[in-house]
Amino acid sequence: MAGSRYIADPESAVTKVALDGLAVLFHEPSGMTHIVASPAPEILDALQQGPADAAELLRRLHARFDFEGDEAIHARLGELEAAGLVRRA
Amino acid sequence: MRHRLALQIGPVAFRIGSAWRSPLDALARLYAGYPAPADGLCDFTVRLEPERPWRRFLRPSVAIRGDYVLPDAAPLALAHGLLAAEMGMNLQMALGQRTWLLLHAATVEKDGRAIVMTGESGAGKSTLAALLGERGWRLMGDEFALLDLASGALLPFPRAISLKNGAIGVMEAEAAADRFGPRLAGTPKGDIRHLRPNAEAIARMGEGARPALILFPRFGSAAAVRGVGQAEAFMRLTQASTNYVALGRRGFDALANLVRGVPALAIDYPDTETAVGLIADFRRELAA
Amino acid sequence: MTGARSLVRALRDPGSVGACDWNGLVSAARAEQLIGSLAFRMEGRKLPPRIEAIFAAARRDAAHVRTRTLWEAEMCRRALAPLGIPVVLMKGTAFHAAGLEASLGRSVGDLDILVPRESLPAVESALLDAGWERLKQAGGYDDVYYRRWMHELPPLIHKDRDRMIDVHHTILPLTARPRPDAAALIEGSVALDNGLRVLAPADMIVHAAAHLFADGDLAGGLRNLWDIDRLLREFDSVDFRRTLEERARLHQLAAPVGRALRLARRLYGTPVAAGRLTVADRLFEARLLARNSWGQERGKLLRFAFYLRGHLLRMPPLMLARHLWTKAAMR
Amino acid sequence: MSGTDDSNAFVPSRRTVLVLGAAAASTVVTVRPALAQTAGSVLNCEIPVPGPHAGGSYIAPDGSLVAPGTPGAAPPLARPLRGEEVKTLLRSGASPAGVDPSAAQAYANYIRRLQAGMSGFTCYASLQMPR
Repeated sequence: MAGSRYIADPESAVTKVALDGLAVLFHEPSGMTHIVASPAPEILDALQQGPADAAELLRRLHARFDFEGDEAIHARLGELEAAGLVRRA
Repeated sequence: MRHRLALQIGPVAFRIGSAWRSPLDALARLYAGYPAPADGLCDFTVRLEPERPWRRFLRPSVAIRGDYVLPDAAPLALAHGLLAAEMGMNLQMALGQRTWLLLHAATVEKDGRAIVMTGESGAGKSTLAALLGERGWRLMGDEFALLDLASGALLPFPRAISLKNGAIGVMEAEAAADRFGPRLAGTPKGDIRHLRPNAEAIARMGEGARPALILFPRFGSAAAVRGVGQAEAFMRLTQASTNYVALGRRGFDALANLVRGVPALAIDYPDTETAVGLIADFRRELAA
Repeated sequence: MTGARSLVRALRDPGSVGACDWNGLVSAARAEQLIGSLAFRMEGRKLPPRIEAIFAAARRDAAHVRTRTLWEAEMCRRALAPLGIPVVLMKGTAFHAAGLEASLGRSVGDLDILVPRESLPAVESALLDAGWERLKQAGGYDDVYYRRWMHELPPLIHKDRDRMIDVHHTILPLTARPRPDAAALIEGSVALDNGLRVLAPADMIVHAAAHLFADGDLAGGLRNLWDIDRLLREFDSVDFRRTLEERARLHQLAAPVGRALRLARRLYGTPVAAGRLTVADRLFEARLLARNSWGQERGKLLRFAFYLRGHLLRMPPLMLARHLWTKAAMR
Repeated sequence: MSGTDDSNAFVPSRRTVLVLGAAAASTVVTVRPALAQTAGSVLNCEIPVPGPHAGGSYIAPDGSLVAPGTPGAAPPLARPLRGEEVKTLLRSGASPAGVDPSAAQAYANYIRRLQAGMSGFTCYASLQMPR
């Protein structure tokens, strides 16, 4: 897993509507709607700075947020990848 | 096809063809007073036909077909041909409707404000809408609500109301006998009797209304009301819509606007009278 | 005029549709999965409001179909990218991905791809890892039959997106008499911007003709013939006609391609040089037009004959008998 | 991303706590085409177990298809199940008339694994109830 770099679609490809604590995303390339809970929106935002592997992504997130349990990043990226919201570089 | 009938219901026109006469006779009686489609042009075609050629005569069974069909559909007995015609029209809407966002919901309106009631089959929305339709509300539809993607208004789709089992008696006490279809005993969904909406509902079937409240009713428990968050309402309405995904971005925008602009409540109710009372309260609060 | 006949006329010459049986035209077009194509042909014409609304909705729906189709191809690309093999999109997906005229309003069901035969095991396991699942029981009769005799893997379906993928290694079953040159199909394929590939134009037409006339029972054939008409018009040139002839011969599919040209010209007025209709062509024509203005299939006997023919094309009679016997015993 | 919330504004002075290892299963739910609520109004349905695509296969306890005669697996059902029977089976595990109760779970699991495009899926979808 280490070394895989992930890319998110640009901001223009996703319309986001915040609805009580959750985000509802309309993803233009797929025409699909995803309802996402934290930390998915934060991860997608962090990837807007450019492609990143898991370690780099964690660095970006730690710069903004307090959290523990870094290893869960792989499960979160897996979900986003399966939904087509991130892809491997 | 041997027998045919065209019906205009709200903004949608259907052409129904049948291998037998009886289902269309029953349909024509049930929809007495509805206008004919302009120039005979129709949005959808429904066909009631024998599953195999000999099944037109031998133990006749009605297969529901048309422009759009589903696999897994089992035929109905000819005695239930009216139900087959109704299901055939529902099927075309569920699979083929791409002009409006289709919500599996009953809608009633008063003073231009509409209440949308959605929930699984058996939640009692049909009965509730039928009863409200006799108690000073305008029935816009008991099965499908049509949300206009551009304006956010709801359009009426006042089909005959499909009453099941216990609801049949409730409504027989409310509405004139000549508005009912035949009692269909022992269908796969139990006993069914159709009720034609009242004259006002038919006369105003071209007139939309603004959504004012989204209700998720559930029949069978003690009366309770709770607020439903926007995200939950959004998710539940996508699951109540057969064409949300196919409408793409326009569906997303329309639904997001709906849940952000209109409050949503889940209500449990032990009997229909209680629900009618709750809804009268909501209306007073909305008006206030 | 029957439903299918009026549909063919409307597609061929949209201006000819007057105060015709609109209801019958719409039903036939929906039944033949040509409502989207018809809607684009009718764009900009003065139509009764209800009919215009039906076509407008069909055009919007077509946009959704395109998005969904290209997305499925993209997810497949992501799953197979690590293998570094050529992945050739086929049929409707290819028309959309390459932005061809034939994609206007074209409905697409499954995703069809062509890969080198030796890569099949790697492709299958990469797809299974990426969320596709088997539809048929591994090692069952159908599964074994597919792997041994068919030109594709047993179909897989994606667990979240509910869409099927057919992974081909050639364009006809191995039991069929013609032996298309699969290596040449891949060799001649054209790369798209995203790295996926599509067949070369002539091979696209050869494949469409093979699919229509050398495989299957002609159900939905009017749409496949419409694809062929659109492709021929888009690619037409003196050079192209020669290339098409050569490729048809190379893939041992000159006969189906010839029939496709004759029938496309006959039904859709495709501007190609093609011989006179044969007696057999007329049977094909009747089969293609066997639908009335309620969208019902007509010509039961004719359809059954073509159903049998479809099976016979796929396998020799003795093998067919054994196949049908086994299938019947499983019911 | 466009939108009205401000979660993408970096504000270093006010740090938020992020729960990365969400206890709940998934942080992404995708909206799928729904027939669930509506299909009850549009069809009177049946589910063949297994569907014609898998004719003859046996059903393992987890609902997967296995070769005929596999020990511990249930044989194909002689007749398709009606919508109401499936509803009862999925809700209470009660086996329909004429169906071996010890195999009911295998059949129920087979139905739960149905997907779009497979015979019986639309019927199954119509019987699923949210909440």
